[in-house]
Parts: sequence; structure tokens; C-alpha cells
Amino acid sequence: MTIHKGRGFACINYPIGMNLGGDPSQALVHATPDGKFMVSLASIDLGQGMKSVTRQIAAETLGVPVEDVYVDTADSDTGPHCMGSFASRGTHRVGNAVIRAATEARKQLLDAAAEELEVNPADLETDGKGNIHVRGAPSRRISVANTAIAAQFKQGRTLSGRGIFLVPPSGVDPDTGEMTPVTCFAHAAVIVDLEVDDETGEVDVVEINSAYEVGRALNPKLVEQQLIGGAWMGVSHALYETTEPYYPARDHGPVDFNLYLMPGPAQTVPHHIAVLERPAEDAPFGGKGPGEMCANPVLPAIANAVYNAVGVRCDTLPITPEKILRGIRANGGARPQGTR
Amino acid sequence: MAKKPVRFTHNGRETAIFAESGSNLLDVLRRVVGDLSPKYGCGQGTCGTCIVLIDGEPHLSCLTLAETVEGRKVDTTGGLQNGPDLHPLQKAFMEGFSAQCGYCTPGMLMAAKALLDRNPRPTREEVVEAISGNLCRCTGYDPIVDAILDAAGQTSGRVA
Amino acid sequence: MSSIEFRKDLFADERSDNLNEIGKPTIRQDILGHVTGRTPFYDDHLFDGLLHMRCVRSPHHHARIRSIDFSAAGRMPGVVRIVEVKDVPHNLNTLLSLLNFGRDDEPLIAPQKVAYIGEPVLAIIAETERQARDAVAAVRVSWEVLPHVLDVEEALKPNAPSVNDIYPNNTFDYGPYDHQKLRFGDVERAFQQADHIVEGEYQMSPIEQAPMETCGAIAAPETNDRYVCHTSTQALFFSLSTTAKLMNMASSRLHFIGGTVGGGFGGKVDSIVEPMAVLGAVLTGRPVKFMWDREEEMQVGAPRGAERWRIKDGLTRDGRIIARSFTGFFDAGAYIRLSSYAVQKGTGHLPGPYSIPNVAANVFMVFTNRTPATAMRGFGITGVDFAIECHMDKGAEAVGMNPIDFHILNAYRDGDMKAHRRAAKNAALIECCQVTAGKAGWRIAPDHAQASSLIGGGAGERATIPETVTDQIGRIGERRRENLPTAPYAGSTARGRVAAGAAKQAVVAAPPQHEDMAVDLARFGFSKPQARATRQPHSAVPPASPSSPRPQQPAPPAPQSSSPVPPPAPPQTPASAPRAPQAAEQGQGYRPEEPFQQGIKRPGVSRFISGTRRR
Amino acid sequence: MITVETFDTIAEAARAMQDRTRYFGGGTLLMRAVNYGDQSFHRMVRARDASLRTIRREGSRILIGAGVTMSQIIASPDTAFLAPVARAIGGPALRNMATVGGNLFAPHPYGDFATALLVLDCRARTADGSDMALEDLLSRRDSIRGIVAAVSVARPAGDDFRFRKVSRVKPKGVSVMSIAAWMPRTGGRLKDVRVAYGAMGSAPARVRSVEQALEGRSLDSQTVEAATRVATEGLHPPDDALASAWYRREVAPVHLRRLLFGDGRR
Repeated sequence: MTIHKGRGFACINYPIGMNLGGDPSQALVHATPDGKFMVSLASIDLGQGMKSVTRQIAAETLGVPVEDVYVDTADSDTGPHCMGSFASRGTHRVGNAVIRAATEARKQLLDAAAEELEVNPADLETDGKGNIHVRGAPSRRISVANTAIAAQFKQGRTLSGRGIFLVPPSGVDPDTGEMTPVTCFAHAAVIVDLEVDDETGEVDVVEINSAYEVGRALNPKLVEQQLIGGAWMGVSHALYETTEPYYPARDHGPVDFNLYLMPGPAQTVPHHIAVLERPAEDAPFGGKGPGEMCANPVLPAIANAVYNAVGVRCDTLPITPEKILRGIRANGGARPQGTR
Repeated sequence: MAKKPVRFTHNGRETAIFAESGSNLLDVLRRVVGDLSPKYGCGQGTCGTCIVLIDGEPHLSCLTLAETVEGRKVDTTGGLQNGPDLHPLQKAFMEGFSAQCGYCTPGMLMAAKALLDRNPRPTREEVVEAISGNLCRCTGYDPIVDAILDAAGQTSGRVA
Repeated sequence: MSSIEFRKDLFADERSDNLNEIGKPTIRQDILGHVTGRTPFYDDHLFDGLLHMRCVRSPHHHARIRSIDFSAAGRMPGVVRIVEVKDVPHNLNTLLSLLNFGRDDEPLIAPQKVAYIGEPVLAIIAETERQARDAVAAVRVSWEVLPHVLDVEEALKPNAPSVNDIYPNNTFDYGPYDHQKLRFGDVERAFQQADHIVEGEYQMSPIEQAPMETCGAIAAPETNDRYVCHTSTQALFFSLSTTAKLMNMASSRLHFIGGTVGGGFGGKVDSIVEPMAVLGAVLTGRPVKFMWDREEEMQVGAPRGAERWRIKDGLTRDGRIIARSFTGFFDAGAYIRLSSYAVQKGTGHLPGPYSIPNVAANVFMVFTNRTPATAMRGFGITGVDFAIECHMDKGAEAVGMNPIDFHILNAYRDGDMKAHRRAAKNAALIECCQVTAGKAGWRIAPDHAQASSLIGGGAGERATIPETVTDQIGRIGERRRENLPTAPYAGSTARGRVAAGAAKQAVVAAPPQHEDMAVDLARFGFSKPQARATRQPHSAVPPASPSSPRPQQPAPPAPQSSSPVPPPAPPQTPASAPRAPQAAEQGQGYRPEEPFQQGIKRPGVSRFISGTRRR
Repeated sequence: MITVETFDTIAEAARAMQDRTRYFGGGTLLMRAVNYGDQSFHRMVRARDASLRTIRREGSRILIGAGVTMSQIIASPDTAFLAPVARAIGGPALRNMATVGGNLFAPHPYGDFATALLVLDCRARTADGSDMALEDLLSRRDSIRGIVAAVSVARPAGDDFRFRKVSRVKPKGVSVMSIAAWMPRTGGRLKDVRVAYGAMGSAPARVRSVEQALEGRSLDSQTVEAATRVATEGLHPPDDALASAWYRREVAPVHLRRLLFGDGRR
């Protein structure tokens, strides 16, 4: 028995925002009587952190502490239309809609504060800690809470905003394929190190090094969650998963998690990540959604590492021990491709 | 329809309910008792989202015949909090960003509690073994294992 | 264990990082609910007298329904309602009809024939789930089994069984063609000029999204003749509108509640369970749950569809890719769902993040007698990226180059023209390659270590749209008459030409509808880059000690936790402390729980006297 | 609609068995069938009988109640030699429920524990007091009428007993195959060798070809190679979602060799 080490590389880009556009999302923002803010959405949080990231986006845009913002989603009676959480559109589309809604609410907030402070709204700024003050004169200030109270109980002003973000639909030319698929791309590159048992075809992924370019990490821990979990899913897709193990024959389709395979907690891979941030001009604070793309480069990097280890090109997913073993047999034995 | 009376202690409270014949503990906890913290993931015992503690030991509530908990102690994530205070495991999961969709979390917490109750200072391998019957599709497991190890540090008084 | 570093040094001149909340590791808004088990998922809403709905499903790949006998089932204990085809007000839909894309091709309950194993032909609503299952088992269906096809290329042959009556040729329509074409330059000529030709075929099998929470919905009559629907959907209004259409009901009578979902990964877009549950509630006047068990989730729920790709590259001796052609097949299964869209998304992605002067592709959406495919994380891209990147490895081998050098040499840069006729911007592939190589200690050539996405692109051939050779092969229906090859240009010598530089306007985001919504970019972390000429290439060398933002209260977790190796430097910005939902900012004088107070406080002014209004 | 009847003794439960009735042990197999609407039974019979949960020494053998769980096997010093086998089954929650008796009837690819028992000269006792070799029971387990009350196994010495489970998911996954071997030695030579595979056929089964290749020889590389050459003789491994018959045939000799050499790897 020999264990062969292999190293593989792959890099990708990923289109952010629903392909070909035509997918609006809306947001509403309003202030409570004492200057907390409610963001109403119909967008879905399926674990990626929609509620959390839009909360930070609204707080930043309004210029108030994140603790003073709550995101309510998704109720079709109260949340305005959103196309949905898919196609890496959540952060990009909904984030932009929230920015526009919060910007309008901020305008009203500053107008109300200006009236209270008897200054020009253009001279005001928020300190992000719940206060509004005259630029260059921090002592001339009023709290957001008192501004909201004055606006609603004295001035008769709402502090609220509407936002919609839409990239209008792009057609596709049937003869040339000309189109405007999306407006920005995220990027990634990964290097996978693994070991292949040349008697059983079993693969152990031992390390992943990666660089992910996400525009801006709106919340670094949410980004980390996506990249760690996404790379795990990439390993899982590459080596384990399918609903049709004998595709295109439909025999022996798994019906439970004993037969539908995913790597277990003893098979997690040390993953060393570098996050790059090149802001995209039409993305919220430049941020591109990292959630969808993160698994993609792992699959080919594993296939390329398997080739580097034993000289078997496994061009069919998933890369099962059986496929590797058949390849080794066909080659008359393992053919290591050399250390990288 | 034939129903059977079942008396058991649920999160420290005496509970008496009528269980439909052949129904599993998960359904009874959720639909009859009204404790929605254990989740349905498969009904096959292959995912662990429904794990609860019976007399302190982890069990798959979807495969537990409800009437077999007669006179026993059933604990769920719904009862993990001590009054207003979070259990160290809950704190660790929160601060460790150890949940994304959160659906596997209650089962994970119960599996982890069973471990820490009998082994307050587990090794990483012991933690991995303890959650080996729990699936998570979001996190890639490591953040969960880390949180359980953190909680173990806290429960045993380590300054975190 | 794992580690994460944030390379703030890269692209630093395009960002300002002086933001208050953005960039902070704030604790998730939903986490407290998750760890206490209080987060309400769709099934965590209790209804008195909840009914359960189950489906009678096809055991055959392809069969005609002669008759269905549910007389015994109807008499079984607990059975409240048998749901037949005739009970569905508008029993034909395609998901993307909401975007006016494609013809309605899929019934909610199959009327005459089934086209995949597991397709529903009848539904039964009963007092308990077990009673619904027992009744389903008692239904007798008489089937006339039809020939079926499971392989995408078999399905394209003239004599192949027709899977879907609405698209009898087993292909989706793209303009006049039965596939989506991509044509950029002249690959045929370029292949002749190439020093190396590299060809490969790649296949992926269907993959299950496998969220821990299975798809489901609970619908119940609400006030004002409306219906509430608690759902696991990833797209609330998608599901609402689809339900309104299938139920032939004003959308104003539907109240959909969701937003908190136990994992989706693309598997909860299809809007099947919502119309079923609402239909049940309408027919019974009671709360009805329609939920997939795990077996249904895995074999009836739509997976990430299988894809087959053939790639042919033309390479020069020095490692440049001068031509790349694709033949792609998306296995849609029996109905469109989202596969039609996956084809166009995948086509727009070609030839990958590389600057290649000649590109062609034929991409087919093919119907087969299997579970319909739908979205999954990486939708339309995961499969083709696997193909492209495996093929890149073969290309590097063919020209004898280090794979990373080969990637950087061909990588797209700012201003490069892409095959879909739009210029690239905001590129960062090269930097990702450099940084990863640096982290893993994989040596790359010095000039590639110095390369930059900002420099060297957008000029000359790289920036221009070449004269493009076209063809009209593969018009809708042609393949039913004769065996046609599937690769670009194959099967005919007739060629058309599109002039160099021909391109329509790029689509850009609609502007804010009101000036008050217009964003001041300065406040949003964007800063003006220096002039390109003066920019320094980025260094691929990672910083000495990576920083990993971690919770601060309480202090960072134990060593076992996913902290960097070598151990982390303390978080560099104090701001990188996550905030518990109610955490206060020490020493800032800010108290979020400051109680509601009427009036204002300004020194020397009564709290109930406002400043004079300025007009 | 399912009815459940509970009795105080296993004997009463056995008498209550009829058509479309199943005996309820730990529930890991039966409740899943109930949850998924299995129509082949509508009645479940249980017994509270304490004897079902007892582990007892009987001279050179161990008597294990059919209701003993995998967790009990791990906890009991009397069954320490079987602990590694029990640990290889399910996660902690499943092991608190899955019983020894249930494992004898677990369909492919389950039954790792039965595979181990098979090489330990296991005999099964049914509620009516009759007694049969496990091998006999497994060969006709689908038609067995009675209820298994307990199993009796030999107690192996030292490292005579070995078990290896091959699964793709770690630390817990179902078997691509499992191998158990009991290799008593007298005067350095193997005597009364028993080897069995799990997940290599419709039920766990002994591998006579391998047993013969080992019998009477010393456990050297020559013997091991001879055994691996006949590792799959007369076997008809199944295709399933985990692996094809081809793959199971290809790797059976590899894993057998690793087991015989005591190589802990994978």
C-alpha cells in the first residue's frame, strides 16, 4: 500500500446578482417614536445572514448604532417585494435597496435635527453613536432619539424611507450570445493538498489554502462562516455527493443520510483563507456576495490534486474511490506527477 | 382513535399527555407538549436534528416510541437556558458564530450537553464523536466543535 | 485548524475602511433564537386541527395514467379530502413565467402522463400524517408504461421518446435555435493556427441541496377570505405569485410568511409545496401541512442538475489560449424549473475568467425522464467551472507550464473584452492566484508574481470585439428530423459574419427614483484610485501575522478554535469586536436602552419649545 | 394506524406475535418504518422483561440480552472485546437505542455487530427457549417467527478477535464492508479460525475460503497473501449507493490484509 500526496490548483470568478437582471428588491425603513429604526423586507434569511448584513448596512447608512436597527423579514403583508434569496443577489440587490431606503430616512432625520438645532442640514453629520452634530462643532448636537421625538411629536415629520434596486433585464442574442449577464464578479483561487490510497482509491484532503475576493467583507465573521462552510461543501461535492450514483442510470438513489454521503466532523479540512476586498462600484459598500461561489473552485482543485497524486484524470463527479481505483488499474498502477 | 396517557418530566416540569398510538416522541413534544425546539430532519434517525436527552442520555426523538418515556426525564434545548441565563454552550455557539441557518443547533446543543455532563473537559476527538450523529449543512462542523470546546473551558472555570 | 486573514493591503486605494458598522464582526441578529430553539421556522407554528397532505407518486420513469382508483382510500379512517387534477384551478405553470421566460410546461398534479419517478398524480388530506400515508398506499393506479430516456444526448436523437408535451423536441428554445449559441471571433481558424489542441469531456451527476429542514408549507384560512401560508421558501413573492397563478386567486388573498429557513442552498425556490398546502386549505377550509419527508427531499425534490461539457482549447507554444469552444448539456429532467436559465447563466460565464480572443459554445437544455433539476449554490456555474478548471490543468500540462503561471498568463484583467461582448472591470483573479500561491508556498514565475489585474488589460486585441463567424445550425425541431452534431459550427459549412466591434449598450442599474435616495459614495467606503500608470503591483507575500476578527465579550475562544496558525495577532481594530444585540459601547456615553423621553434637551431651553422653523 | 402492546415477559410477547405484527426492540429500524408508513405491519409488540437488558458471564461465554444497547456493550467490562464494534455503530444517540437483537435483523448495509458475533461462535436463543447458531438464523432471518431473547458468544483472548469497518464518512458512516475475524492460536498456529464479512452480501456471512486458507497455519505474510487471494471466493457483493460490487470485490482483499496484519490504517 502507498499513500500518494497530491496538490491541485483552481481559480474562478463568480457572477454576482441574478443573471440578466430584471430582479427587483425593495426595502422600507421607518423610525420608532424614540429613534430606533425598523427595516421591513420580504427577503429570506436561509442562514447566509440576510437579517444581519442588512441590519449593518442600514445602521451604517443611517449613521446610527447597529443596536438601534432591527430587520423584520419576511411577511408579504408588511415587507415590500423581493425576488428572493438566490443567484448571489441577496447582499447586492437587497443591500442596495436598504441603502436607498435608509438614505431617504437619513435625509429626513437630518432635516428634523437641523430644525431643532437651527442649522442647515448640510452642515450636520452623525457620529454613529446615536448623535447628530454640526460638522466641526461636536458640542452643537442632538441625539437621534430626541430628533425622532421632535420630528414625530412636534414637527409632524416621518423618518422613513423607501428603496428599490433593479438592474433592468438584459436580452441574450441567439446568434452571438451577446448579453449583460451581471454587473460585478467575485473571485477565488484555491490550492488543495490531499492524499490518495492507491490500493483503495480513498482520498484524504489534508489542507486547503485559498484567496477569496469579496468586494468588501461587510461582516468578516459572516464571510468566514460562508467560506469555511462553503469549502466544506466543495469537498463534499467533489468526493461524495450525488442523488444518482450510477448516473445516467437511476439505480440505487440514496434516500437517507446514511446513503447520501457528506464528510463528517472527523473529516474537516484545515483551511487557510485570505480575503481580498476590491469594491464593486454598484455593490453595497462594494461588497459582493461570497456565499455562492465559495464551493466552486474546490471541486476542480481536488480533481487536479488527485491527478497530481496518482496520475488519474477524474473528469466525472463525484470523484469516488471506485473511479480513482479504476483509473489506477487502467494506468497499470499509480503515476505520481511530481511534487509541487 | 386510540390514544395512550404518558406521564414524564419535560424540562423539569411534570407533564401528562395523551399520545396517539405509535406516535414518536418528536411529534408528541412538538404537537402535543408544544415544545418546538427539537426539529424534524429526516424521521429516519440519520440527521440528529431531533436529539433530546432522556434521563440525561441523548436519544433520537423521531425514533423514540412516545409511550416509552413514561416516568422518565426528557430534556430539550427549550429548557437549556437557566432562567434568564444562557447555558455556556448557548453562549459559546453565539459568540463562536457556530450556527448559520440554526436548524441543526438544538440537536447539536443536546448532543454536546450529554457529552459535557459526563465529561466536562473533552478532547477534540471526543467532541467530534459526540456530534457524529448530528449533521450540519452550513458550517463545516469546525465552528461547532470549537464552540463545544470553548464551553467546556467555561464550564470548568477556564478563563476564556 | 483553519485561519483567516484580511489582506487590507490589497486594493487599499480603492477602499476607505473608516466605517462604523460595515466591516465589523457584529453578532448575528438571529443567533439568540437559534441557540435557544426559539427561532420560528415554518413548521414551528401550531394550528388547531392541522391536516396533513401526502401525494400518490409515479413508480415509473415515463407512463400514461389509464385510471386511478381511490375508492378504498377515500373510505379510510381520518381521510378528509382526495385532491384530484380537477381540483387544481390552473394546473400548468413554469416557474420563470413570472419573468415571461419559457412556456408553462409543468402541472402541479400530473393529469394524463408522468415523466419521472415520484411525479405526483393524486394527493390525500387526512387528520394525521400516518392516516394520509395509509390512504396513499391504498390508491390503485393503472399505468401504461412508456419508453423513457435518461441520457441527454440520447434524448436529442430523432427517435427519442418525447419527455415533455410542451417541448416535444426535448430541448428548450433559445430564439430560433434548440440551444444557446455563443460566438466570439473565429475558433475554427484559430484552432488551425494553434500549436496544441487540448480536448476533454466532463460530467457531473445530480446533487441534493440537502438542507436540514425539508421543504414544506402550512396554509390556513385567515380573516377576510384570505389564506395565510407559512413556508420554507427562498423566494417569498415567487412562491406567492406562483400560488396565486395555480390557484387562479388574487394575490391579495394570500398572506405568505417566511424569511427564516433551515437551509436552502437553492432547493427551496421551486414553489411546489406552497400551492399544494394552499390548495389543501382552500378545499378543506382547515389548516393543511404539506411537507416533504427526507426520502422525498432527496429523490423527488429537484437537485442541482447534471451537466456534461466538452471543451476544446487551441494553445500556442508559449501557453496562450487563442481559442476555446464548448458543447454543454444541462440535464433538466422532466420539466424546465430553472434549467433554461442555468443555460444562459452558464453561457454568459464562458470561457471562464480568461482573456481568450476566439470563443464559441453550443449549450443545450435537455429534457430527460428524471426528477426535474433546479437551482443550487453556484447555480449554472459549479459544473462548468469544474470542467474549465480541470481543462486548464490539462492545458498547463500540454504546454509544460506551472498551472498557476498558466492561469495568470491567461487571466482576464480590467478592460479586457469578454465573450459576451462586455468589457471586464473590477477584476481580481490574478491577485487571488498570487496570494494563494504565497500562502501555500507554491512558487510562481517572478513576472507573474508581479502581474496585476489593473495593468496590461483593456488594450489592443484584448479590448476589442473581433469579427465573428456565425452559423444557423440547430433550428428548433431540426434534430427530430435528422441526427445533427452538437458542437459549434459542426454539421454545415454555411457561415455568417458579424462585424468587428458590434455591441449593444450594456445594461446598468436603474437610478434612485428620488434624489433623497441618491447615495453619497464618500460615505460608502469608496475612494478614488490613483492613476493606473502610477499604481504599484500587489505583493503576493502574506503579512506576517494574519488577523482573525473574533468576539471580544468574552475574550477570544480557546486555542482549539479556528484561529490562525501562527496564532492570531489580537484583532487590529478595536472595532472588530462583535456586538451582542444589546451590548453597550463602554465609555461612549451611549445607552441604547435609554428610556423613551418626551421633548428635547438643549441647554437653557425648555424641552417643549422648538427652534424656529427656517424656510 | 399502528397499535402497540406491551408485556411484562418476553414469553408473553412471543405468544402475542401474529401476522402483520413486529417485535419492537430499540426502535431504530421499526420506528423509521412506522414514520414512513410501512404497510407490512399494523401492530407492534414490546416486552419490559429485565432479562432482555442483562449481560451475564456463562463460563467461557457471555450471555447478552437481545435488548442490550450498543451503549451498554461499550459500558460493560464483560463485553469490552465488543466495545470497538459497538462504537463503530451510529452516533451516541443511536447507540443508546440500537439493540443487539435488532442488529441481527438489520438489512444491508447494516449489521456490523452481527458480523462480529458471527465469528464468536454466536448462538441465538429465542423466547420459546429454542437455540440456534447465528449463522443459521441469519441465513433465514426473513422467515424467522420467534423472538430472539438473547445471544451467547465465546469470549476471545488477547488480540485473537479483530474487527474492521470500512466506511466513507468519518467518524461515523455505514459500511462499504466490515470484517470480523477470530483467530485463536495454539502453538503459534491458527486453530478454529472464523472470518466474516458484513455488507458483502444480503446478510453478514462467514468466508469459508479465507478461513480454510488460514486454518492450521501461522499468521505470516505468506499465509496472509494466500488468504487475500481467496478473499472474495464465492461472494456476490451487492451494488448500492456506497459502492459497486466491483469495488467491494477489489478492496475486500486489501482490507482483509490490513486486518490480518493488524494495520490500523483506515
